[in-house]
Amino acid sequence: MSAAENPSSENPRPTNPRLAVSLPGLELANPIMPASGCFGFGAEYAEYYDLSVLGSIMIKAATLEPRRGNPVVRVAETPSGMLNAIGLQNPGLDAVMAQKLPWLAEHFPDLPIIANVAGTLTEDYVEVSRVISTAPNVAALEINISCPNVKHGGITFGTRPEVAADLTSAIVAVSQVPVYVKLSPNVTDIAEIARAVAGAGADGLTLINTLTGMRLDLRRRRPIIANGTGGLSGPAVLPIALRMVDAVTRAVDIPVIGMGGVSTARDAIEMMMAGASAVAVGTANFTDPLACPRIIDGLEPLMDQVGIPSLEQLRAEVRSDHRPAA
Amino acid sequence: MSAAENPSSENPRPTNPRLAVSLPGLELANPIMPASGCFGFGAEYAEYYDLSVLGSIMIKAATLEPRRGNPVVRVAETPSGMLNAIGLQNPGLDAVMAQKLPWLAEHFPDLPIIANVAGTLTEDYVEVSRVISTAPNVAALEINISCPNVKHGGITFGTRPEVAADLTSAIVAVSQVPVYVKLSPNVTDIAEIARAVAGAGADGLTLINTLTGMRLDLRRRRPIIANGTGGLSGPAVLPIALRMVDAVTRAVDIPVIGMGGVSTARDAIEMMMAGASAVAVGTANFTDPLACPRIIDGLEPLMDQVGIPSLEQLRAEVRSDHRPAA
Amino acid sequence: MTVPTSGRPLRPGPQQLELVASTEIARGVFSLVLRRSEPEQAPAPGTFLDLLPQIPAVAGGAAVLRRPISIADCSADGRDLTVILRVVGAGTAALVGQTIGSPVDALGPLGHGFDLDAVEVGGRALLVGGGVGVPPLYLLARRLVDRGVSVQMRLGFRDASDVFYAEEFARLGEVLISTDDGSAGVGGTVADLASQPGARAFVPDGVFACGPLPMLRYVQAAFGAQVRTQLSLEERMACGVGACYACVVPDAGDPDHQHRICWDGPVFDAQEVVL
Amino acid sequence: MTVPTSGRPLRPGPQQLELVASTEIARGVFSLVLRRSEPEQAPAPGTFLDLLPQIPAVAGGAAVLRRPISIADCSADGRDLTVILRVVGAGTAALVGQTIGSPVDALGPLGHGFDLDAVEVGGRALLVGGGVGVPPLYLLARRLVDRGVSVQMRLGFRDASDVFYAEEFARLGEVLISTDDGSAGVGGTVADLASQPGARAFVPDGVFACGPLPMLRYVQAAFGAQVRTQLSLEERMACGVGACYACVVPDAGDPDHQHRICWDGPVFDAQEVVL
Ligand SMILES: Cc1cc2nc3c(=O)[nH]c(=O)nc-3n(C[C@H](O)[C@H](O)[C@H](O)COP(=O)(O)OP(=O)(O)OC[C@H]3O[C@@H](n4cnc5c(N)ncnc54)[C@H](O)[C@@H]3O)c2cc1C
Ligand SMILES: Cc1cc2nc3c(=O)[nH]c(=O)nc-3n(C[C@H](O)[C@H](O)[C@H](O)COP(=O)(O)OP(=O)(O)OC[C@H]3O[C@@H](n4cnc5c(N)ncnc54)[C@H](O)[C@@H]3O)c2cc1C
Ligand SMILES: Cc1cc2nc3c(=O)[nH]c(=O)nc-3n(C[C@H](O)[C@H](O)[C@H](O)COP(=O)(O)O)c2cc1C
Ligand SMILES: Cc1cc2nc3c(=O)[nH]c(=O)nc-3n(C[C@H](O)[C@H](O)[C@H](O)COP(=O)(O)O)c2cc1C
Ligand code: FES
Ligand code: FES
Repeated sequence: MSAAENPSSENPRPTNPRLAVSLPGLELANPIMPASGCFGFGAEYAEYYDLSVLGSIMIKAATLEPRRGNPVVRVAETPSGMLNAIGLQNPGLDAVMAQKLPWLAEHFPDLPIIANVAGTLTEDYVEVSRVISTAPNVAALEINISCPNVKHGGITFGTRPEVAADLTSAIVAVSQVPVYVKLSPNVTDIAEIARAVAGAGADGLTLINTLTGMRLDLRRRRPIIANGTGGLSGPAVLPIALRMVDAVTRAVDIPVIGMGGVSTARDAIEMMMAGASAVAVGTANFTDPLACPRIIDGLEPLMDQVGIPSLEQLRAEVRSDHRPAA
Repeated sequence: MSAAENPSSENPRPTNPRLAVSLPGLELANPIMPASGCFGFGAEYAEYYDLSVLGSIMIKAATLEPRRGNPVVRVAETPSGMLNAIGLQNPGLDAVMAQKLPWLAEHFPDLPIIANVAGTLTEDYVEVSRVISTAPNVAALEINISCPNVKHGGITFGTRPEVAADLTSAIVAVSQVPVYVKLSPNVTDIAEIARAVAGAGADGLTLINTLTGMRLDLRRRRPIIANGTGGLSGPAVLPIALRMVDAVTRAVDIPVIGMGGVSTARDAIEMMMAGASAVAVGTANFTDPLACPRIIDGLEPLMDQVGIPSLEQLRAEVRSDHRPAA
Repeated sequence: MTVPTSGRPLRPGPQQLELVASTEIARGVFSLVLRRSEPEQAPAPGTFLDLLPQIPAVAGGAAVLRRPISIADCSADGRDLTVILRVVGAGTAALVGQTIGSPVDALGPLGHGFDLDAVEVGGRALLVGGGVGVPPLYLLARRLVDRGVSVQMRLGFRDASDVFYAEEFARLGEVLISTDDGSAGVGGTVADLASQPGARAFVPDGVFACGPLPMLRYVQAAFGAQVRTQLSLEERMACGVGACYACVVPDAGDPDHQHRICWDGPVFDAQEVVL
Repeated sequence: MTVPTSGRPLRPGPQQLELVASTEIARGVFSLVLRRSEPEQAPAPGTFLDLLPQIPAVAGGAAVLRRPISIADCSADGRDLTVILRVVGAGTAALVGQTIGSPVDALGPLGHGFDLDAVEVGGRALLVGGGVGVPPLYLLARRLVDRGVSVQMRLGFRDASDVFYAEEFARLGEVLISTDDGSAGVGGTVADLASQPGARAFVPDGVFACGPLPMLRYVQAAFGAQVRTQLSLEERMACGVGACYACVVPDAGDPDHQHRICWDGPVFDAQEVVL
């Protein structure tokens, strides 16, 4: 349903039972949502289309204090992908609570928001989670555990099962809304991390975050990205994301929001066939600002073509195949 | 130097000091070689150009017994990449020794060959390595440690440092030629594996092997590849390969042959700038059968453009930057 | 060394062919005419081009694998090659959507085609095709007729809107058509055409087939033991030139061996392969 | 909701513009004319298009990021947009290599352009450009002259083979040219042009600049404190629409804040930014 077809503001989110998805904390009109960091806090893309057509928005990571982020160059292109090292630039928790979330609530009152949470200490994560989960339009949290943990010598929370589990339970204890933990793909066994996080009480998982990559500038003989390495995203990572969503949904019972390289309705359906209950779209927004509505509009025609009565039925079918290991 | 420009068979491998690379066991006229599994045993591409223009050839994996490989479908396309699950189809060690290697020796007598070795038991690897290292044109071995190890419950040799190290030292003990170990990228910390393998006596490393991925067929609702998952290769993985080559060459002192997504001379120079001493080309051969000579021809013009006097000098420059951690 | 180890001249690498015509000849099926830069030897029927599409980012991004597409026809001077392709995914969509005059990156002709000598001059050849297995049979039929062989075509399609080249084939010999839904020709598959009077009257000296696996299995079973039967096979390919072992089919003669469809085929004798 | 939250009409998404002309106007520098499907409002000088190139697999594969390219000129009916681009990598190479008549995927015009009101009617505007920073100054010069502002251009290039649009600019005002090697105009950079008689005689009421960072720093230092000076900045971009925070430049007024070049710029007042 594109903005043009839905000019009525009285009933901005008519539910289409074929596309609706029900997840902990989230009653989604459709499974498509922009991925965190790829859509700011919505205002810029609201110039391009009515955001109320979206299933949800995963807003940009909030940290306790404002962050200026990394020096430029922050992005580099790769074949069918990109590297980024934005460095979590954000206006800080207070500004997100006072301006960004109220702006979304005012303009898109029925749109459930997923708040992405980042930090470098467990305490930061817990405090941001506690506060942001009280915002009226925040329906769920997404915990970005790919940040380096200063207490554990800079290794990322997301690469050690026990560290990830401890962080999860600390956040679950304070959050007013369901907690989704966002997994890093830079690990030998993602299912192991998924099991640890699920065991610690996460309501759901989101994956994949970016893969670590590098590009070099031949003339300057050093990395293009000022930070050295950056996170790889975009269509290039789609097959890795699909494999990991498949592996994780076979390993745990909690729902997964899948992401990584989705740029067409075909990719989104494929992600759900791999086990995802809903699908986030990141880099594709940059190639095409109308990527999300284009994908949403493409779902039903494709479902007709390949014989999927409804996404709930697809999920049930996939779930019966994806039997978690005992 | 393209085949057309070098019709003389009297001096088939004139050495160009700008491009020459000297590595344990390998005196390469230039740094470019086809990657294992992407070039068979050379005969097919010999219909397209004179293989003596290559630096070397990494021939298809040999196992002790012939293998039929996996059922079809064995490949699937991904954005800027592909998945494969060929399943090590090969005629077995005896046929490689009796036919494939002699054919190469007959037609390309000066071309040093790197023999790729695979197996499922340590004993298989050791036996193949012992025998194949005696072939007159085999200048080095490349040990594919990404195969599942039946003794260790199916985990791949390449994901556990101690398992990888044990395999390496067993092979080094029997090989007549230098041993390069091929690392898997499907790990949390590739530098850790590299250190273990270097410590066990490997003469060099090659990386990266393929990343595990999946694609699904929307109509049949199951993976396209009959095997379920497949190995991702092609331009999509280039930034991951560069990051890993950078990380590994900072961690160990032995030379690295870099691969993963290289399809242009630019990519090859970038790989060497990340720390690789030579560069293998896999999937690009499928897009363009003349990929390797095209890349070789492109090296010198690009070196002129970006001011690289010779590859040896580039290596020295990069090596002084890449100081292995103490 | 200017000739490869095989002793034949070196094969050409990818060429940029000019797209000179693109026509929708059935629903979602396009005929493209691709012009080589100069007249060249006409390709053998049953060989294929391996085309590299330029897929836009919003349609899923870059292709690194070529698309194998059979050569359906060839101009008298050998310069213009016709291919007929059905849009099934992003690659075929990109190919048929190219601007006239723009270059199409093509490798080939590749593979080993049909053996025309299988049917003697004056003999009868039966050509069985299904869907986008039909195109290579057109160049084959032309060449057989040129040789003085009489041909009968049995062609299967999904429905009437799917049928193409019926008239072109009719100029060369008898054409029997089946459609799944009976909206054109006989309802059913090409197997159901065997009971037609025209078919029963035509006892072939050789059979040539290209199409979906069930159809090839039928042809293999129905004719393979009686008469020389050649089948053109399909499989997902990567290299297209025999190097990667993606496109294998088991060898009927040796359980340890598998043929490569791109290199040893795509045309095989029905008795060589296990389908 | 048919208008966005800003109250303005919704912005259009990517459009397929028709490539109607492509000309090499200096060594490796091409002017492309891109035709919109219908006449539209003329873009503001200093705004840019974000073009998505189709990079062939053998040149490194698919682009998912667009290429920001300034609008250099615009036809009277607003339909034809001229961009001038230097081939520096695979994306620009693919764009200039497209077949005439083929579609170019373009987003925009994007960004905030130069403020023409900075110079009063009858006043004097100095336009300083370097390399591929020169193109947006052409549409700017045309618009300023239309307004009744007199313009002087100081343009820096690498060498004589690199110079473009000198005659076109000369129709609008005085043009001073520098080249690094002195092979055209004055040897040195645009800074070295300041001592030329023509330059010393021209006291600007406003300065407009676009070019490499060292040039912008010079302009900022030389003019920023005296006269309203506008700088068009460049940075690697991802979204091009302000959402990803790739393209930031520090805010001179607030150490905690960074401007987004694609969204708040690319044109900034010299005093707003830390270069
Ligand atoms: C020897 C041979 C000859 C062929 N001749 C014709 C022809 O004349 N006309 C025609 O319409 N089609 C023909 N095909 C099938 C054609 O290759 C596929 O329809 C085409 O590759 C699909 O590409 P796509 O990008 O549109 O589809 P996608 O499904 O998006 O393609 C994804 C990948 O799968 C591969 N693939 C998908 N379907 C097939 C298939 N059926 N066979 C092989 N690879 C496939 C593609 O090449 C690509 O690598 C032939 C196939 C072979 C092997
Ligand atoms: C606002 C703005 C206006 C511009 N206007 C023009 C113009 O009118 N004419 C012109 O020739 N160039 C202009 N540029 C520079 C132009 O965007 C780059 O030269 C182009 O993106 C290079 O693409 P490529 O694929 O050829 O090079 P590659 O180096 O292969 O590109 C790789 C990636 O880096 C990015 N990139 C590389 N160089 C630059 C750069 N200098 N600025 C921004 N991104 C870069 C590319 O967009 C791409 O994402 C402008 C840049 C900006 C930011
Ligand atoms: C520019 C950019 C910024 C990102 N910022 C964040 C972030 O702040 N928090 C987070 O959890 N993920 C962040 N991500 C990761 C994405 O949310 C997503 O997991 C990843 O990009 C894979 O999806 P894609 O391939 O569709 O882009 C960012 C990605 C990009 C490209
Ligand atoms: C079809 C195919 C078969 C391969 N077979 C082998 C193999 O037998 N042994 C091995 O070590 N690597 C094998 N590889 C991995 C490649 O050698 C290489 O490491 C990988 O493809 C990354 O390089 P690329 O991106 O240039 O293809 C294979 C890759 C492909 C695509
Ligand atoms: S496609 Fe590689 S062997 Fe046939
Ligand atoms: S490019 Fe995304 S904010 Fe400017």
